[in-house]
Amino acid sequence: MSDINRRDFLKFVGAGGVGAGAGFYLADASKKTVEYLIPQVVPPEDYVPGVASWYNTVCTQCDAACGISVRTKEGRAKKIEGNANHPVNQGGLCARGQAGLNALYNPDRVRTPLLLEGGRYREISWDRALTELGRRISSLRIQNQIDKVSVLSNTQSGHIGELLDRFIQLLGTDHYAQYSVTAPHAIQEANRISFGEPTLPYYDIANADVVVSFGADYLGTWLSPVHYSKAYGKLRQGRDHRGTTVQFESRMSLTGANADEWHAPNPGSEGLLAMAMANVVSRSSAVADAGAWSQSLSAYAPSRVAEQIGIDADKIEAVANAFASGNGLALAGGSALAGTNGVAVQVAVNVLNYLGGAIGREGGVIFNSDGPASKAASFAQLTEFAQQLGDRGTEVLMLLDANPVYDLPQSAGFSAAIENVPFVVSVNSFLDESSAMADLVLPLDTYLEAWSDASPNPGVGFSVSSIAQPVVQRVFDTKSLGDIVLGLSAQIGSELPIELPWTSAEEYLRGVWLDNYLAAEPGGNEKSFETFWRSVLSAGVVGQRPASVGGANVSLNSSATSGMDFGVGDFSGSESERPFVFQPYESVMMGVGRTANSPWLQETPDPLTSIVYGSWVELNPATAKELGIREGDLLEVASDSGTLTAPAFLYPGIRPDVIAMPMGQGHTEYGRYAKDRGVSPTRILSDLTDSRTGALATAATRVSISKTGERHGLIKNDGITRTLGRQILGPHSGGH
Amino acid sequence: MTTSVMGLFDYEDDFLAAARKLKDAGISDLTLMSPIPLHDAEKVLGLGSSAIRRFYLIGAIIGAVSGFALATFSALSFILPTGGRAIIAIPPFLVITYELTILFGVIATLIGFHVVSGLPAWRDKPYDEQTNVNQFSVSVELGEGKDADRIGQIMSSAGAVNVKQVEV
Amino acid sequence: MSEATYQEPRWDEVNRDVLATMLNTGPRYWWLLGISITVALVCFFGPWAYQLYVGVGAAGMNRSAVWGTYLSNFIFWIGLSHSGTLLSAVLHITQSDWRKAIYRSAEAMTLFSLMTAAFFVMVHVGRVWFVHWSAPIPNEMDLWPNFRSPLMFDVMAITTYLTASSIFIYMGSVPDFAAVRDASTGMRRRLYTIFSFGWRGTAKEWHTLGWAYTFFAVFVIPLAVSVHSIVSWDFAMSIVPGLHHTIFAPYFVCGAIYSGTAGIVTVMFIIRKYLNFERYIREIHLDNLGKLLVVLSLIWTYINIMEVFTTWYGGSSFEMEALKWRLTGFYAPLYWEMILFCAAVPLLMLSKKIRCNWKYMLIISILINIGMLTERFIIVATSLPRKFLPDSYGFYFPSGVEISITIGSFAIFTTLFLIFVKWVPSVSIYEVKETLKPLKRGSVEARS
Amino acid sequence: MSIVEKYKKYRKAGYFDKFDYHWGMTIDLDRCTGCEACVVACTAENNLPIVGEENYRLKREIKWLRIERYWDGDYPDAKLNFIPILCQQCDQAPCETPCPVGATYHNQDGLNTQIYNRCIGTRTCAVYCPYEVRYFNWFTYKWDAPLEQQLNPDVSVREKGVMEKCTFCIQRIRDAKDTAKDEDRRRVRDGEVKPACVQSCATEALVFGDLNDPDAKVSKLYKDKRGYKVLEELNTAPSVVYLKKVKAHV
Amino acid sequence: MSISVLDALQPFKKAVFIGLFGLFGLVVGVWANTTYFSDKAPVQPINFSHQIHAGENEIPCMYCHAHAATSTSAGVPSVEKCMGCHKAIATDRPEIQKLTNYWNNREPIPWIKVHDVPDFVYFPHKRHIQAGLECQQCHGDVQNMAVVTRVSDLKMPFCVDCHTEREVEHGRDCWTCHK
Repeated sequence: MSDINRRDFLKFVGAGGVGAGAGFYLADASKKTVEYLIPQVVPPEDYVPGVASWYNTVCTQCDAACGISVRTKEGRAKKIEGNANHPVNQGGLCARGQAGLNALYNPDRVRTPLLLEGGRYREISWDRALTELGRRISSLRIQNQIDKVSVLSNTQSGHIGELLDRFIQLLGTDHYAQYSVTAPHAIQEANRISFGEPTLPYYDIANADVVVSFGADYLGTWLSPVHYSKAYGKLRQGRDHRGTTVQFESRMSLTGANADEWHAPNPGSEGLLAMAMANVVSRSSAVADAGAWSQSLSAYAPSRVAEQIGIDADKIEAVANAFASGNGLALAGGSALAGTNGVAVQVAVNVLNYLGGAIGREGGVIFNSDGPASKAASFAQLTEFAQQLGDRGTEVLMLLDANPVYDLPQSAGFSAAIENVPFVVSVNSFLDESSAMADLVLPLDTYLEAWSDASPNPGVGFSVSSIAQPVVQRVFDTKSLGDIVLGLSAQIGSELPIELPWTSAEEYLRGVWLDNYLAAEPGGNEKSFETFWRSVLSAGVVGQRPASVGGANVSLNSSATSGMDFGVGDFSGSESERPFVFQPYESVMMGVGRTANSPWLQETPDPLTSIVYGSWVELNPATAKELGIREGDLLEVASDSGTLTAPAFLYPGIRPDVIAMPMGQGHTEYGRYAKDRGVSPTRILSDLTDSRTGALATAATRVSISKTGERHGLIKNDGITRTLGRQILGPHSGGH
Repeated sequence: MTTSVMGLFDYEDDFLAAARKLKDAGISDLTLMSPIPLHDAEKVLGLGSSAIRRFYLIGAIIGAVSGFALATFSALSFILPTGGRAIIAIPPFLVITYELTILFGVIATLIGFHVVSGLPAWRDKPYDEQTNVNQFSVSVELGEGKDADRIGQIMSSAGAVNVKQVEV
Repeated sequence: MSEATYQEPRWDEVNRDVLATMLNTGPRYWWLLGISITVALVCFFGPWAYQLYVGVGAAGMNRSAVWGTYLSNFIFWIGLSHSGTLLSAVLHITQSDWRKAIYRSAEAMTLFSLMTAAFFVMVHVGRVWFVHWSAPIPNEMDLWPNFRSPLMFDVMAITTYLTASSIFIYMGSVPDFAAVRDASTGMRRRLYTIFSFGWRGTAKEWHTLGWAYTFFAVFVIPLAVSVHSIVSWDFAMSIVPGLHHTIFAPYFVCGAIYSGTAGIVTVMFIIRKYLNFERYIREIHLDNLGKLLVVLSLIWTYINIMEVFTTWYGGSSFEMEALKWRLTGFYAPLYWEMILFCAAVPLLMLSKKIRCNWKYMLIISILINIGMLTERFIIVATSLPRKFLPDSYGFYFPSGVEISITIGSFAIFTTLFLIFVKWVPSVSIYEVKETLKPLKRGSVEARS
Repeated sequence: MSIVEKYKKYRKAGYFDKFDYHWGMTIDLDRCTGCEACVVACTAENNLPIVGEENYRLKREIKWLRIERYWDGDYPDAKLNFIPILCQQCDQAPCETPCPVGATYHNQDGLNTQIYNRCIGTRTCAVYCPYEVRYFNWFTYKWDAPLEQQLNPDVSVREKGVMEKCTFCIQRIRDAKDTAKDEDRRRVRDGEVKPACVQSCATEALVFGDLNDPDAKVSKLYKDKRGYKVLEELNTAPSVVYLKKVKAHV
Repeated sequence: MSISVLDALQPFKKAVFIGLFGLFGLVVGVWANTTYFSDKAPVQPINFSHQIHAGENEIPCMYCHAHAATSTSAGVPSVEKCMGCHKAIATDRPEIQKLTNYWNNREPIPWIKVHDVPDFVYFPHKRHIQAGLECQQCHGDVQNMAVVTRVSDLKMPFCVDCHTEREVEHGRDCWTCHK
């Protein structure tokens, strides 16, 4: 290489240098990123990394109180499954129950106590928060103005509920209410009238032959869906002969979709229908006073009332006969009980059950569950409560896990009333509509972090109770309701701390259970209790299914139907200008809105429409055709008490004169997943109530619909929901 | 350092004539250059079928074998059953075989071309640029028993427009 | 320049004219190159980079239509690549002289559309940074590609095709590289010396080249046919209604040659016009290609009719649905546009007047390729979203990124072609000379 | 094993070894109520991402198990049918053969498996699958903290450009096998493994088990006269058998 | 003018040499990095010596890594466990005092992983221990290491080769190790 001079040589060296640099960098870049290995400082007992441990507790996503087992690994909850030993759900669990983890790990949870200062929330310590609140309350107490303290709570069952009641009682304020939007007022009232039992009976669907349901969506949302689903599975294929189900409702619910027969009576005529069936049944009824009944029911011969009901007389006859011949079981719920005549309908159904001999019979209605009479306030009472807030000049309003602003129609007047309360405290896991108006927000544990206990109501035919224990360390700086109550009473001072001597909800709970245990077990002592307590915790439930589920024999008051009007109830709005009956229904995913902040549920298609994210208006294709409405057209739904707009969905399973809408969406707060998504149908409901219970008649509003001209494509899974003659549903399943 | 005599021709027939004459004169190592392939020129040099065919054949065979082998052995190196089909599935493997046969065949032919034609020409050779435009040339490398003048004379007699000695 | 006044170029003129296009290029060329490179960067590589960053979700595909424009464009470009080499090879073997003026640019087209197609594979896959796993490279995991997969057929076929056709075009241009070498100086001369392997045009060299070239031609024909059959199998091997047809392989091959030939016409027009090859590329070429196009369009139409007929005759719910959707669904307008451009319009070329008119032919050839582009799109976009379960029926519409990348791909092709024009004689010098009057006493007079 | 033996053995089509287990499922459409509990269970168990409103609108949801709806007739005789569609774990799976890198294959348990970190995302399998149960990660999806604390450590979180599908909760199968080994059992007991969907089903419509075990509940239901396989005519030999819904009237 | 290819190649000679030198440099660079800046033996927050514990004092591995035989992860001893001994033993050493600080502040010790498998790999320690493997087969002779050093990259071939030669049941099935 003669012709290589110094400059070339430098070039070579330079190239070498650059190459070396590059090589060094490459090798560095290809190295693994540093992974740390963080040990426990002090390992909790039974902690094994890489091995899952299961904790049994109780689900509170709805009021059914299913037992759940939570799988935890490295101290984090990974999966919620039904507790196989729990008689309510026997291992099954609904979508909402599964999504409990979204509540636990929700990014929008309130993480520390928040105090409103200068229009903005400031994070403060628990001590500060409780002192602040305690100070205000005790000062009011000292001034004898304790009735200026108002407490509105979500229904609190179990002993924590009792603790709360006790606390309020000691506090001395009489302005205290609990409520639940789904509380079955009508059923309880009707049962009181018919049988003198103001409770929820046990419906033994599993062993019935013909289940006739008047609007009760027992597979989707009614009372205890998972338990009934288990029963349904048994009814269909779990026994020697397959039971049949019939559904009467104006809008096909999940249960209706699965029923062998689905019929849509005129809205509100379910009472008549039940009576008509009772009329048929009474002819062949085996009950003692059947004769008398067939007399009094003569007015309701199917041929006479079929017109008002809107179902052929012989169809009614057929169903009734089937009901009578086999083990018939009649249920009522949903829109059927949500009219102004709800109680009447349930009474009629009771009559039907009675004449069918379903009362106390296996495969029938069994009155033996020791479920407490409902503490839930009715809509009328709540309106009164809101009224009172102003009238008595409430100084401090405590909202315990309650969200009246969203749950109730504007006509209840809560948002206005809360505005005028000087100091509003909201105890809640999330910043929902009501909490957003509060001056002080106390972050509440989710049910997976708190101690409590529960007995299912409606029961399962025998007495059951279970303890809810924390399954993970608290994710944020939150407290359970029990702890807050106890902490607060300590702050308020005077006799409260003496009366409520416990330092924590857990201690309180153990105390109560110990007392009950010692009362129940003659030879019991602290030691044996310890084992009992642990066994309950590990089993997640106490209470065994007896050999046979007998019912207390209750008989129907002959006067039950006296003075009852079984006719189609009242509706707000004139039929002429508001041609459609508006039926909001409890959404399978969102319930009445408490689970709307779960991303999983937001993204899980609605079982019947496959729609996700947002709300929609269901109307019959025929109606739509008439009005020139296509799917996704933005409709304006107007009632006498308001209007809303939502996209249309053509739903083959709904009466042409009925419009239905799912509840649960349309939050204006409540975290990123729920906020500003869809609309809530409750907003435009009239304030009509059931005269007997004062419960809001959600299905008693008439509306008119009109196209806004805009379109808002629905987000849904379904492409074409016809099989196009393909044998997807099985050979020769036909269908086009 | 060799010298060769090069004659340039305007016309194809002159050029061929010169070539033949030289051949008759017992000069065999002629280099005939033309802007286009001329079969007559090849005839003069007696070029029949080319050795390149063997390359193609060998290449194709190697390709076929290695193609099937590749597919087979890679399938066996990790047994991943798919869709209940055979692990060594002949029909699909034949496609691979087919493609590789052609690939190797083509590459072999390329190699063959270089081997047979003696390209690339590493060092300089007698050449006149006009022969790639519109002239024809015959060039003879001088050695013992080759008289430059005589060769030149034969060329010009055949009608060479220009006879020169080229040193490379 | 009409045939009557046509006067054929002298041999030295051939060199001059052809080399002129390489040795002295005006500013117009550089402008064009600059623009097409910019477009390629902005419309293709930009969006692609974005897509690499966020994920393939940047495109409009979804769970029911997991394949989209990227794949349809891939087929289109592969299709365009046919006929280039294939035609050249066929015509070489059948020794039809009219090939000689046009085959170089045609083969170039093959090469570059293949490269563009290869780009689309990269754009299509979800994790392009692992795409080397689909190449048979020995690795420590001793995991190999799955040669039972139609996609692997593709990988092998396209690699082979790319190699073969690049060698084919290179071999053909070695003597011309020599010509460039002789006409140039300095660095360019050095480069072309290397490119041409020091070619002298000796009888020996010509002889070997001739043999080699013929062999290449012989390989390339079955290869080209196999390549597009295999591309069609990517679809036909699936059981998707509307794709699972035995006729797909011939359908694709014929379609490919069809669009390729049309492409040649377009390219021919441009070269002839902007590189002043009026004297080399002439009505005769247009005429022959026109005839070829008519024949191909007829075959193509026939296959299309057969596809519909067999489906209708078979009458399976799945196939019928797919067909109905294709003929009357959302994309029906595209379908009928395709029929119009690819089946109806070409029939105009039955008249010699139109066939021999550059302007008409340009328009027709472009229309045909638009039609073929949409054909590929329809195949993908109407079948995949509607398979077997009606409830899962979906819909596909390309996103902005996809459209932009589609446009960009044309820019890539143009860029490559412009570079080719600058570096390789776009008309084969020596083979044109073969078609001219031989330099024999009597046949031509001595130069003045 | 010599190359010749190997050749002889692997030349045959079909499965050259009997499946160790042959996991199968039956879905009783007469029990299924379409309540979607299984869908959420699957989401929770397998770290399925939350794709968000816009992606859902584009039909890019990821639900390894979905419930399809088919209407019969019109009002007032409208009838709605539900059918859960999950990967049918076909023994002659059309989706397996076309994968160029062998990221999806049939393992010795009769499972149609997908190796996420081998996938290069050609999406061919999804095209070839007639049941459309393969789902593609169009983006790398994020979980808003602290939601990520719920992620199941036994299932890897998939990155963008990767195909994913129902695995019959293979991580649970694996755990069950581990337990069996720890207890010196060769086989997993019937009912010991329950995929998330099966476990959550309140009506017990879904039954899961080993088809090689003649006494397993699933094997018995497999022979039920109502049983059929979806798109059987495509000869994909699914491992999932559906029990046809009973049509009845009072 | 010359038509020789060699002559034509002359000017490219230097470029080629530059390329070669660059390549050579690259190799050197990679080598240097991997040899002298290797992350095989990271610097730990506390300079813990397995040699003293496992080697000289012959504490069995599973005394500290208690879960190796029963769980997927071997488990790293809790600070409490360390203190169990070091409340009394060698309390004066600076490293032990570091430990004591951690303990007093109730802080975990941020050990750096030496042997680590990617997230998509399912590696149950218990299966391998129960199969009779020695810890050393993957982790090397830890008892002789003052500073723990990675002895095997734990890449796929490492696992598969062992599975193959020990003829592990379904040892070459992807889902045996991947998740």
